[in-house]
Amino acid sequence: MTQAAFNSFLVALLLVPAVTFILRRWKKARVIPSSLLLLSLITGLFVAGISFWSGKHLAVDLSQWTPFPFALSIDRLSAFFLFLICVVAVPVTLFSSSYIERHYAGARRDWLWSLLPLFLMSMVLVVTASSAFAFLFGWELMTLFSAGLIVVDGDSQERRHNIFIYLLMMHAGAAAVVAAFLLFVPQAPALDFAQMRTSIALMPQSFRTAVFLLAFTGFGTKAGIIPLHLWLPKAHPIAPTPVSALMSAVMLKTAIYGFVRFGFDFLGPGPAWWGYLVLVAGGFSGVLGILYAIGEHDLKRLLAYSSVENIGIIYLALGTGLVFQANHAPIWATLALLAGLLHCLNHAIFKGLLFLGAGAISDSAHTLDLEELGGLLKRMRITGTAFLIACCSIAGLPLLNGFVSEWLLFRSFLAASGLTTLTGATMLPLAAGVLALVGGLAAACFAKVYGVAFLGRPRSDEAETACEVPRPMQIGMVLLAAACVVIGVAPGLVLAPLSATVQEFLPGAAMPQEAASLSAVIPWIALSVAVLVLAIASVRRIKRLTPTWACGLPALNSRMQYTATAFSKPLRQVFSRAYKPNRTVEVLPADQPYFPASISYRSVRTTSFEKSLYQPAIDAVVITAHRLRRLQTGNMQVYLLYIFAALIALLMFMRWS
Amino acid sequence: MILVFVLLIPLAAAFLVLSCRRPSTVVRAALTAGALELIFIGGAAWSIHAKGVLQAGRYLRADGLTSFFLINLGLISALVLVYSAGYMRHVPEGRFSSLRWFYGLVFLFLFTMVAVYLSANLGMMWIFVEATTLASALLVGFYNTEGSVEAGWKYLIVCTVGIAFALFGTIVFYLAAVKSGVNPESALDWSSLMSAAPGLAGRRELLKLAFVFVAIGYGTKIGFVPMHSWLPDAHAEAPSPISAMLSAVLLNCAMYALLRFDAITSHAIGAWFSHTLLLIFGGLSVAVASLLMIVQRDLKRLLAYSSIEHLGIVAIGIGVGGALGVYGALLHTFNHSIAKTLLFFTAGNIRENLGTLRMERIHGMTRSLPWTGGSLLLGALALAGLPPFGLFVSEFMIFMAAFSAAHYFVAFLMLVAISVVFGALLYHFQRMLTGEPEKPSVQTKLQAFEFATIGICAVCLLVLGLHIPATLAALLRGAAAVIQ
Amino acid sequence: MTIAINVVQVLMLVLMAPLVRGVIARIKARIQNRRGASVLRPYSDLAKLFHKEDLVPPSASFVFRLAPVVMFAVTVVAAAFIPVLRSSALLGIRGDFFILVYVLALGRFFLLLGAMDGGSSFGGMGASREVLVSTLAETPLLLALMSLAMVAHTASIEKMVLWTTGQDFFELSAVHALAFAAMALVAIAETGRIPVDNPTTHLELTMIHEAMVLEYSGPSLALIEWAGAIKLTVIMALLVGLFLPWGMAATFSLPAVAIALVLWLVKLGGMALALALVESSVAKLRMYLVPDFLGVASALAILAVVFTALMR
Amino acid sequence: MGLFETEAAKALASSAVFLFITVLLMAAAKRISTCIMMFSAQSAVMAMQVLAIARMRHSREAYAIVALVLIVKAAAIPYALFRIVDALKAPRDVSSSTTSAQSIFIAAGLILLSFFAVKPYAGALGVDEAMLAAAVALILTGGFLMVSRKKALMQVVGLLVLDNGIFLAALTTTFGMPLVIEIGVVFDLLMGVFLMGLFAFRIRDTFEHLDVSKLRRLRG
Repeated sequence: MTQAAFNSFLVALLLVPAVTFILRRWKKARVIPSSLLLLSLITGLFVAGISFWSGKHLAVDLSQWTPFPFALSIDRLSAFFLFLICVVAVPVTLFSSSYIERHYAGARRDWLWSLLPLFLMSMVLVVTASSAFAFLFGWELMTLFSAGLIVVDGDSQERRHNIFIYLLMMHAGAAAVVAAFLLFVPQAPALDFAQMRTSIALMPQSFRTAVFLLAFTGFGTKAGIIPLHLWLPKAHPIAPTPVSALMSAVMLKTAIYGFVRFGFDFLGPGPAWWGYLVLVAGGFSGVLGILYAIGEHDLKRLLAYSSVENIGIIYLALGTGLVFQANHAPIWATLALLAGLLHCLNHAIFKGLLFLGAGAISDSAHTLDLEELGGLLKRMRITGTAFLIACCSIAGLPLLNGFVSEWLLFRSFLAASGLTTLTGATMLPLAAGVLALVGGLAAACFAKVYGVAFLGRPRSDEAETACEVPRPMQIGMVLLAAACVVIGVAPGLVLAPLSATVQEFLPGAAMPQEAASLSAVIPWIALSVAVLVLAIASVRRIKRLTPTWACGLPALNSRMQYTATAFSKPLRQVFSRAYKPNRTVEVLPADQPYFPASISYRSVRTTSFEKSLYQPAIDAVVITAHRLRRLQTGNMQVYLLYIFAALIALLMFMRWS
Repeated sequence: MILVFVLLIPLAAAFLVLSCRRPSTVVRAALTAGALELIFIGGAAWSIHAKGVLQAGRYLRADGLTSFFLINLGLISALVLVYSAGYMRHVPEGRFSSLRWFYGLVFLFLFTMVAVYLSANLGMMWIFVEATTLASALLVGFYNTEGSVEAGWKYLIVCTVGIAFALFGTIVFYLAAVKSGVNPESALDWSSLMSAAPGLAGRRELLKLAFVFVAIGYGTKIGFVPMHSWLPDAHAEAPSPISAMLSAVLLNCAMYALLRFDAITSHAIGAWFSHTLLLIFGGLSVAVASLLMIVQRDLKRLLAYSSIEHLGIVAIGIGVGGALGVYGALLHTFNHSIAKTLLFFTAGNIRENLGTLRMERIHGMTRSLPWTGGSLLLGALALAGLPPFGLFVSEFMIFMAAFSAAHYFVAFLMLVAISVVFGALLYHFQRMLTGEPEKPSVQTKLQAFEFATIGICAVCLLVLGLHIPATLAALLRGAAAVIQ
Repeated sequence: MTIAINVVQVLMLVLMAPLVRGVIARIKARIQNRRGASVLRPYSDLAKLFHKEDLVPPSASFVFRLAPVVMFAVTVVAAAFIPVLRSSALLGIRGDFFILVYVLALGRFFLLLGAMDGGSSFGGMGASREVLVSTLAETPLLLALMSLAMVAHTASIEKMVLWTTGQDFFELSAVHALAFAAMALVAIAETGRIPVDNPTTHLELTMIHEAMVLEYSGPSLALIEWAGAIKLTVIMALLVGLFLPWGMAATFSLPAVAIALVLWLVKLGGMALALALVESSVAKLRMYLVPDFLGVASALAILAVVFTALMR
Repeated sequence: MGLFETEAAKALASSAVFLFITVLLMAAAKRISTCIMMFSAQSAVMAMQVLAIARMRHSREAYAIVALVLIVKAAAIPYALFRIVDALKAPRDVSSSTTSAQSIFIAAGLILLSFFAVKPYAGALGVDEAMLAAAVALILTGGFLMVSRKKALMQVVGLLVLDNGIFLAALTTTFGMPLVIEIGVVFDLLMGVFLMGLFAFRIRDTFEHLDVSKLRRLRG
């Protein structure tokens, strides 16, 4: 039954593009592709849910057709990530069903509707694959289709550059992943996951380390940990908003999936420094990511950077898990992994919601520049409320899902007090400090976002005339908001099967009592807070509208409000080392600086990795290429000399071998 | 008997075509001859599959390896003929450059290559490999422009010199065989050399010397770095169908010759020496070609360098050896020839429509020429070795072979090179596909022929990426069995 | 019985909070040779405010009026984590200090939003300054608590208090000293007292918390003030509980509880005195010196953690 | 072993010297026609050597090869080349990138090098060292001519010399390959020369010169 549902899910995903192209001429059939996609995704959601909560394994094997074993199988981990994909994809599809219709027409709409399911399909392949070939197949297609979706959205010099960087980095990362897989070949010729799992015992330690480092780099590139994050803030903002939602919320998680598969499932316990490496990378990504986010005032780029931050948090969790695993503390490793995996789900939900919110904003206010927004809550109540919930949960505030995973992570840091090694016992608790800082900064960042975009008075006419988005988009956002609250108030629902999931691939794992204790106390807190709030709010308070206090001035205008830039100024001042701003003050006319006609001030922030890390590498390659090009002189006699030289070289080689 | 037909049809066709006067009859005759040749090749392959080895006289033999390469040749040449029917509409009239000369030379070219495949005798094989150069030189210089004349001359001289070394290598083989008591009559006959290979072990030094010369010689023809210098010129300046033939058939032909020698050498003195040579050449080609692809300006030159890179990958596949390695390498030759045919045909379309192949002058093809742009994109993805295209599969096989044979360095080099290639292709093709299209200078209506062929190639690539047909698999296994 | 006492504790913290403020103000006044207002003054202030009406800017949305409510509610809930008379609290057994800290953060987040909803420049200014302080204060606070929790091998506040009661005062480690120093500094920053912020100023160059709540009036303002008072008390109580809990009632016997209550009041008074002394002897810091102030706290907290790891 | 055989053997042994002389003269030559003549002489010498071998080992095929070499290499190809030189109406100097003195020294050096190169093999194979050295020397000089002479036709000549060298190597080491192969090789050579001549004309027509070192349009 479930099996059949799963197969039909896959088939349906493949059908949607065909349907789109068959029906593209027929006006009345507009809704068919979206609804078919929605239907199939709901099926997938059920399949994933069933096998995640009941631990039912599914398998599809196409090996007799394909040149290499091409097998899909769903164990609990795959089911969890499949669930994650569908849980985000359903609202996103609902949202797009009206968003795409409103913003795209003709061929571009058809392309979107046919690439979207393929993109989802490729991600499903990645998380359900049980053989290297299938995994890599999905992995590469995921990049291609997402790039295709970006391309459909428009064409400009900058976009081209960003897409180029995106594809290039993805391909390099994929190469690392391929290498990581291939290192298993000597032990597991078929590269079938089960075989790889068993063959790890035969693999020498040096190889394991190589595999780990390759997997760390490869998946790190996809996940966007600093300094491999360069593509992320470039590629995510330029995609169509629902696609950005999918990329940020889901696609990054497939990298986490791959890393968990390798780091925990295949490789098993390794040296502790693996864990510390991941921990440090996570810490850096977390702090720098959120700092860059605070500096932004383009909403989508801000969200992209905050994805870097959340990936950093997830890596903190995974690193902690690795450390505990290396120290033979499986139960605490379970705790850390719970935190990490749950944060994957949470981030998927609230980041998806935030991107959809951004889509709604751009839909009604036609801009994503925070400085142009303001006071949207009064005009878009549903969107605003959903967005508020999302902001609270990404800031890690209690009673919402973001808090749960961060709390679990804190507790797993605390558990380090039981470690025997000094490094562990100091580094992990200090990581708690890092996490606290990240949490605080995230709260600051999203207080800024919400306060500037949705509260106060509108800063532009577009914001003034903004109005609520159509129903389907609202429903999409509300669904995700509801998910935030549910997980936040009753985490036990997810934690129990999740720890069962971890037990499936982590030897000696067990449900840590912390998880239980949290799910015991959170509902009480929620209850008491709710009761108090309702009680106090129910007390009638007389309310009178009076203009805002303007220090005696006639009236305030929106330009007197604090801007996003101003809001984040103190923090940027304190952490100015993290940003490398190059400021330019332009005084016109130049010849009389004391009587300027205009003074313009620009401050462009580059992440400084591009300048100091990537550009040199690229330059080196290109310069080498140019040098080589000079060898091809065009003079045939030189060519003949090359031949003779090659001959002589080989003869020498022959003598000496 | 069938072999004789396979061999003689192109020759006859050449003279037939040359005797025709009216272009339409020329084209018709060419197409029929091509179809006939394809049919007979199919028949030959079938009976090889049935009987194992076909022998006709002392000098003609066909085994599994032959049939695989013959099929490759047959398919590609058929596609090329069909495409040319559409493409070669307006040709400059001149000595050796008229429509009938075009087809005549194409068939001579085919004849020489078929002869290479069919000749049982290594000396024979050498003669015909050299003959391929002579037959195709005029085709390279077909347009009689500055560039094509220069390219033709370089092609002629460089390849002849290179091949001369191959002759020397062949002689040394012969010498080694004769010295170790093989009957001089059959001392150049491949199968008898194979059977006598263990006996040759005594002549270790001679064999190594011989293989070095053969590798240099045929390597020149394959286009291994640093003997590759003729290749970009020839590919860029020849008419697009011919470029397709050079890159998709001729290089495989030379590779075939090298494979024969490699088989003997590795049987006689162990695989280490010859395979190390192949790995060196392969690695060098892959590295250099991938870097040079970044700085190309002409589309067909770019494609030519990518041919060098892919033949390098094939060499690596043979070099790492093992069943999977050889299988993958052969599959890769097949995939590569299809992908390259597709791309050179596309390049032909681009030249027809925009009148140039300078990549910095081409923009916005997705809008101005959506179909051509699409096929360009598709071919690029295939060349970059991305799924779901055939080259992904064969490259993955070669990688697996390399890793299971613990050739980590070469494998990592290849991985890096492939990433560089991806970057180069992306960089160039993105600029060609996107942006604002200029007004197409020469807007000509494209023929059904051209898109039919391109479509066939695309479908083949897709299918091979998802599923290897049983017949092809059998063919490959047979071929691999011969040289294993 | 336990429940009863726990509820009493919460009520005590909530209801006594204004008194604590009053006491501190009175002491300060005395130190500055003023007579000062009655210690019950805050109560009458609250009462007055509760009878006034809410003035709401036209630009404001429902968040503006929701914020104070949430603020108050979560502060009250936070109070339910703190053991006072006995080493037990309403939410103490499972509720650990992470939850406590983040519950308080929830309130602050809403207050920030409320401030920015006013649409004036003061709200934004106050919010952005408050956010700076609170962000930087979170790390040392959590690290200090972390070190204590590691010493006590538990995260539940109740158990930590219990553990400390088990120790002899003079055997308390350097960890406790460091942690206490860090937490004291953080407490000053968190509750917006001098030298970080001045609760009595209304000069826009200096004010942080006051700028945030500038737009509020009437009952909303009352809720905010009250919540602020509760927060102050809660943090003082937390310090007391974590660092000098001795004397808490071990049994349910009435005298024991009574003694505990008296002792607790004394401790609280002591802390109030200390706070007043600090406030009237130190000048307020410039805005951009606050990070350094909290940096010291962070350094102390990090040291505390390292020491814990070293001294196992 | 009859009289003829001994004579033949002697002749064979001493004939290598003639080859060296031709090589040196070629290196020295300033005009294309001289080089062509040298080539034809060289081929004639080689034909004689084949004849000697034929005498020694009484092989029928060898006589055919003698005829082949005499007709094609000594007569036909030089004749064709002369015709081309005339028809091209181009300057007839070889336009070398080295002075003739240098060329001679280089050629001599190459001859010495070839003696060293063949030492290990000659003994092992039991063939006349001088002959083998001559073969290698021809190959090397052929290459040298192709690289150093800028005229298109000189490259053809160089190629021919190189080919002669290979032929000679085959001759000395294996007393000639099977007849069919030899015929094929020579036929290829003939066709090659024909094509190269053709291209020479084309080069002249398109570029108005025959200097291959100036053909540098295609690069990179």
